[in-house]
Amino acid sequence: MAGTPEVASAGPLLEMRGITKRFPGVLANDNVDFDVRPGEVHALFGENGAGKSTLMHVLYGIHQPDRGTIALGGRPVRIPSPAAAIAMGIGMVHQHFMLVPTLTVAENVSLGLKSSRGPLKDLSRVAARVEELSESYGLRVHPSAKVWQLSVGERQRVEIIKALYRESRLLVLDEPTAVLTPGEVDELFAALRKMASEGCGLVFISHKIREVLGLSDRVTVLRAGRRVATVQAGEVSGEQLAEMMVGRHINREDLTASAVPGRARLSVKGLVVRGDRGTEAVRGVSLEVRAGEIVGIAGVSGNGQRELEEAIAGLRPPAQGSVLVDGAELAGRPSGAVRRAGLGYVPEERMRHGVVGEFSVAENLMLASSNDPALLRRPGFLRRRAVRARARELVAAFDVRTPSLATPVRNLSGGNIQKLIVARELAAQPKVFLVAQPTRGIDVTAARYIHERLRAEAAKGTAVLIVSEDLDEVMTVSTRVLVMYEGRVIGEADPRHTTREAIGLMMAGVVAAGAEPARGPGRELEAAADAEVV
Amino acid sequence: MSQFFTYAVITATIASAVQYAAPFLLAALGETVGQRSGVLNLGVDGIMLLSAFSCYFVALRTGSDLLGVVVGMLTGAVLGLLTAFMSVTLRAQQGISGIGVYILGLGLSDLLFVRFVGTPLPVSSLPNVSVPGLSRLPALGPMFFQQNWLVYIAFLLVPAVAFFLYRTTYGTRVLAVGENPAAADSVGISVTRTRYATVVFGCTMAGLAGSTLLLLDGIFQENLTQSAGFIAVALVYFGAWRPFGVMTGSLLYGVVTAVVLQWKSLGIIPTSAADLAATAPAVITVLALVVLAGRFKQPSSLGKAYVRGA
Amino acid sequence: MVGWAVLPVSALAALAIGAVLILAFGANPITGYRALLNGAFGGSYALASTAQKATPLLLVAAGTCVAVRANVWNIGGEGQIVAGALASTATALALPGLPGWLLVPLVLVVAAAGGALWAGVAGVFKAYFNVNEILSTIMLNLVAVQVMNYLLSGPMVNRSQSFSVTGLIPQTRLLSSRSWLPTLVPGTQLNLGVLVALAVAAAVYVLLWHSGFGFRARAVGLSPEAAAYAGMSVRRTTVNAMLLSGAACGLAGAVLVFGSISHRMVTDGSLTGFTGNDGFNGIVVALFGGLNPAWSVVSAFLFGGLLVGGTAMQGATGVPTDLVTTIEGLVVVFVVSMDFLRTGARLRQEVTERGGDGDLPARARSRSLVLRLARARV
Amino acid sequence: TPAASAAPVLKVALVAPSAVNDLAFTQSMVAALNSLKKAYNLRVTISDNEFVVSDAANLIHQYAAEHYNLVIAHGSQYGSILQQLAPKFPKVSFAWGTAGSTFNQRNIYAYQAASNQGGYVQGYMAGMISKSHVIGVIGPIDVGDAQLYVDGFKAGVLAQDPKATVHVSFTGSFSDVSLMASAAKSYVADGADVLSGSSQSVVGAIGVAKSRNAAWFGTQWVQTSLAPKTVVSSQVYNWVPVLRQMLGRIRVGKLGGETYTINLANGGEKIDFNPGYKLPAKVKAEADKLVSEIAHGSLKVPQ
Ligand SMILES: Nc1ncnc2c1ncn2[C@@H]1O[C@H](COP(=O)(O)OP(=O)(O)OP(=O)(O)O)[C@@H](O)[C@H]1O
Ligand SMILES: Nc1ncnc2c1ncn2[C@@H]1O[C@H](COP(=O)(O)OP(=O)(O)OP(=O)(O)O)[C@@H](O)[C@H]1O
Ligand SMILES: [Mg+2]
Ligand SMILES: [Mg+2]
Repeated sequence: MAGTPEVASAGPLLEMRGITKRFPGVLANDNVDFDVRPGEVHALFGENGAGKSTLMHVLYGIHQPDRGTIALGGRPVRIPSPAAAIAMGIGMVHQHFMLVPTLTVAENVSLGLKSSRGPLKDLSRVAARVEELSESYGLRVHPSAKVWQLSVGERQRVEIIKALYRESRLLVLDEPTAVLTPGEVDELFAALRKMASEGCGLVFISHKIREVLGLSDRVTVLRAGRRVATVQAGEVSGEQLAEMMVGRHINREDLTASAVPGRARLSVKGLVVRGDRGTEAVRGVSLEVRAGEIVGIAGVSGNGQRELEEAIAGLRPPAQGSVLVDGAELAGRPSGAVRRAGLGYVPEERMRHGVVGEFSVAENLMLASSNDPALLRRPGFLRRRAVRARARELVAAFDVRTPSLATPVRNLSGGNIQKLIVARELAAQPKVFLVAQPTRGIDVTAARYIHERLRAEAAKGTAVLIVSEDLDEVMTVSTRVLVMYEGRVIGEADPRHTTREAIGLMMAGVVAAGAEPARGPGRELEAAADAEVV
Repeated sequence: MSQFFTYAVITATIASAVQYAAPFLLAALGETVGQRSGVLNLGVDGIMLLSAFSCYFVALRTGSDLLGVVVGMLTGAVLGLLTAFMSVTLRAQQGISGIGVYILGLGLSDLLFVRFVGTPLPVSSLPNVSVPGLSRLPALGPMFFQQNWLVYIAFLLVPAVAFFLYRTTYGTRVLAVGENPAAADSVGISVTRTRYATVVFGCTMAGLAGSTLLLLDGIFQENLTQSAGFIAVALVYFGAWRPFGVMTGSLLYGVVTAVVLQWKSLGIIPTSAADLAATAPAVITVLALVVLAGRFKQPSSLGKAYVRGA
Repeated sequence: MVGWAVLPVSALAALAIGAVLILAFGANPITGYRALLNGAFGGSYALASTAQKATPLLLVAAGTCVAVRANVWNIGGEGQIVAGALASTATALALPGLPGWLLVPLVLVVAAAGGALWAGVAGVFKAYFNVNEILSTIMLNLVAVQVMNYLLSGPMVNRSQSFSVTGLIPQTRLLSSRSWLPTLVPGTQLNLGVLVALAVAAAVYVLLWHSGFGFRARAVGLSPEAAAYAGMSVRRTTVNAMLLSGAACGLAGAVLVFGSISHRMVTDGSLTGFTGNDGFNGIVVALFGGLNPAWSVVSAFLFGGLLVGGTAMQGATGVPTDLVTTIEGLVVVFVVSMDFLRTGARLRQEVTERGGDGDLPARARSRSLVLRLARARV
Repeated sequence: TPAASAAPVLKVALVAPSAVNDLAFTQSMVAALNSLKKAYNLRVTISDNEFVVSDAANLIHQYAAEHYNLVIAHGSQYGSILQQLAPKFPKVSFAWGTAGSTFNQRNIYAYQAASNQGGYVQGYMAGMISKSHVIGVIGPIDVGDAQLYVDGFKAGVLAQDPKATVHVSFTGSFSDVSLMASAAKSYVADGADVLSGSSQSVVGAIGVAKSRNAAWFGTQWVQTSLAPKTVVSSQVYNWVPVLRQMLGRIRVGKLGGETYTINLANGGEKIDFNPGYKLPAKVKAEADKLVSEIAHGSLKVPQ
């Protein structure tokens, strides 16, 4: 590693002073100071849109700061491009993996670097070095494996090895743990600590207070682009961090009162679904959601949740098994039929699947009802007045903040788009309501609102099934939690009598012997933890 | 000669099949590299037409095939810059911009022909070069080793392009840009420069293809290519973006074309059925696509402009 | 607003380059363009010819609007024109006895069906076998021309050709006068076809922005994923869009036969010999019309004039009509390129609107000429 | 002659499928018109490359509407257009060819070329100079003067050498140069050392003959300039006699109803020998003999 004594001894490894970055309309970073010392882990903490990624993009040469200076090892530098950043020994593990799925690990690791054999690839040499690194840092990967074959955790490791291979002295990790199992998180942290111990400086971005406090030496909190504080991790509590982050006291969202479940409205039996690559992603899932229930499916992404959703919603024909809505068999029916049978569905990827960005608010609100007799006069012509009327109602009823009904949804905020989708889906008065990642990347108030809607819907006797990677959300909203692991439901728990640790274990594939009631200490931390989502 | 009839016909048919395949192969190889980097260039046919004309014009005036080919390739390269500018820098919708270049080439090539040549004088079409030794092999010799030099180049380029894509670091960069431009960008590979390079290469090849097509008949005419450029693009899909796959496709297309044309002119196919027989190459290509298209995944960023900071 | 400025500016730029080319022919651009304008719009006869030339262009353009709005690139207008022409001609040959009020509508319907069928093949290939439609439609063009040559020299040929010295000219019998499209303005070629084209354009407009199907088509065109999640059948919509698009092109084929002077189908062995490249010109017309059937009417008339006037210009200055094709190509190139003026602005704005995170690819796709011109109507 | 130039101007329009300089069908008519300009005080307007039939139709209609005295539709595919238009413009004289019918209309002239005569002569020569006894002849579409030429040529070869192989094919297109070229190639590949062909799409085939040093016989126009060492001779169309008759009648108000034929007898067709080609004297002598026999009717060329 490049933890050369000369650098280690020199003051801060990185010094960013008065960084200001303005995007048209947004002040993403406002006069931010930030520094990293050799051998330390410095966490960046803040709400969605606080400016964490932007600050790091500035450091990595993706964006140029409008004002402010950057110094590396005491020397002031300009960083015009990622290439330059790499050359200066800066590495970055992005929020979204920057890997080429069709290439091998070794090819990805050495991508863009000079080869010892000139124009020819020298993969054997690269592979050897990768073996070495994964050996010494305990990051297990096969150099010759194609990246698309790797699990999310393994891809994460490849990203780190990429940085190590490039001998970065300063490594930035943007939300690296969002997609890892607790076990994988531990391995990752071990590797990071080792790097730090070798004099490398690390920047760690996360929404998870526990990890921030657990891993880092110092924490810098950003809010709305400004630096709120930089504190020693040892000297703050979770609550304090949470409050710094949102700038006011958080009172917890109260847990769902246990509803008296009615008859089963959705029942899935022995469902087997193939993933995009033909492998079995869902391996025999059976579950039941009763009227009035909110069932939450917890699990690390990539364990078959998406395939399960899509199979239920009629977007992916299952290989085996059945899906019944109020007793009607829907397995293998097209999505249109499934909807007509009474399924409401909020997809995971809002912009891509939930709405047509170029369409107006009104058009998006009728997206699923282009055959609805109420909106059509024979033969199939739209009754625009009816369309607008319905849109107006929904926008009001669900408090969708939009300039007008004709505004392209592209221009709405994430929270409002989500509200629009929920409105559209509930307008059809579904018998079963399937919601994926209800509040991912959505601000506090909107998230609250959506959670309340879910509860209200359940109270009306709808069967609600939510799928979320956010354990805290699942535990806050659901009356019953199922945990998915490697395509199976490996455990069930009552959120009011289970610790998140217990469920975390299940998410890692360790089946807990009966969920023990959790009262008293430990709850406090959770209170703070809830603040991350709510 | 009638006892040699079938033998003569077969060898001659295969030989001309190989020859027919050459221009398609050249254009398709170029398009393959471009598409592997994520750029869909539908202007190939227009580029081939303009290069064919410039090659013809130069060959006619200087009497030098070689010079004609060079100028033809230069024409391709220049149009490549235009194409890259539209698709990469201006992020134009690649489907439409391609059609634009096609129509431009279609009109301009004939306009220039009428203006600067007029009377359609033939330039001596390419002489065949026998490969020492090999050309004297029975059957194989006359089929494969008594072709003109452009044909040899076309087929030698297949392993060359494969080697470039799969064995060199530059090739890996091209593949990376085509599959995940953001990732390539994040390790300091310039998506823009990579795509400019591949597109200009692709169009230069289209230029070479146009020149080859021209020199095979030794004469230019309006719409000389008759959609050969589009067929070349189809062959890229047919070959699943792999050089040898593309070669297989081109050969298949060449063989079918040759069989139809030769057997028609030798009266083996009756005139009444000739027109229907002439549909065979297109029909077979489409059906091949139907069978193959589902099987392979195209480069993930194909046809999509890249925007940094995403 | 930058948006609409793009079209006139592109046109002017293209004409400017055209002027240079005219100079290259030692002719005077002013004279050339004056001759062009005169031949296209000077006097009722010219206007009628322009309108007549615009008819198939408008039909193809209307079809292109439907297809491209649904994100299907139908480049097979040429083939579909031929398919429609052959189908309707065969019908007219088979049923010469029918009364005009029945025969004319019949041949039009059959032509639409023929074109739809030809395009539908590509539609099904795309929807169910994932075959790139640009390529399949081009291939089907190549097939169509051979089928035409076969039918016109074989099964459909006029066997009683007293007039030909030897052999048979590859052309059909003179079609029953009951099947002819009635002329609107005596002494000109302007016929019922124009009204049919306008009706089709209007229908396409209504269909796209006032019907459930059109709604689905646009949704699928803008975001297949979202459409699928909303319960639409993307495949079905794709095929439907292709069928409609082909039907419009098929009608163009009928217009070329039953609205022609010779009132029969003739081939010189080439595709263009029959279609006059209308299958491609129609696409240019649609693009220039912002993929909006209403604007396509204007655009079709302009390009119709360009084509008719081009011949007049050739007469006056000796500049070949290829100049017109060249100008068309330039127009397309300029339109897509200048599109960037808006794209760039839009892009920066958008990324601001909602974080660098997440779904930019979706929006990157939505950044094409086509999609930007797709304005929300409800 | 002063008399002629004093005579009123005759407006003549020519609509042709290929280029004025195609060294074939169109050029033969253009040359004839130009040579008569003075004598008949013609004002000639030419639209070439009008292979799109519907566009040609509109042009012909337009010229008629502009009261041209004579509108020549130079292509058999244009016949149906005249059949429709002539009745609408009784004061305009129309002409079309190559074809044999005026549709019994009094303002349509038809003209054709007995190209089988020159074809026969050249075929006979081909038979004499061929060493491989394999000969190929290619046409565009099997109709009109193209078909006549091909038939005559084949008959000529077989008359000279009954055992010779004569490959005959039609490309199916008047314009497709590369189709004709590839036909020529396959004949050369099959041993042909003499080639011939008809229509404006022969240039590619001539190129093939040139580079594979086979001999070429041209028709419709002098094609020597295309390949000075390859072209043996060309049957040249000279439409002057036909035009003279038409124009003369138009002057006296007779606008049609006649069919004219150019042939070796009336000088409308002649064999143009390429001085640059070393043709054995006896072959040339034989050719001249045939020409005069056919001209005097002592030899009937099979149709
Ligand atoms: N969910 C769908 N996805 C795609 N195409 C559809 C869908 N439903 C109907 N269509 C097509 O739309 C056309 C109209 O018929 P359909 O019965 O679907 O709706 P309609 O109410 O009768 O009329 P409209 O389609 O205008 O709503 C038909 O071509 C049909 O194939
Ligand atoms: N490329 C960009 N163009 C315009 N605005 C941007 C861009 N990237 C980020 N922004 C805006 O800057 C602000 C900060 O975004 P940033 O991604 O840094 O937040 P973050 O702290 O990383 O949020 P998250 O926790 O969700 O990752 C947001 O308002 C975002 O909308
Ligand atoms: Mg971020
Ligand atoms: Mg984030």
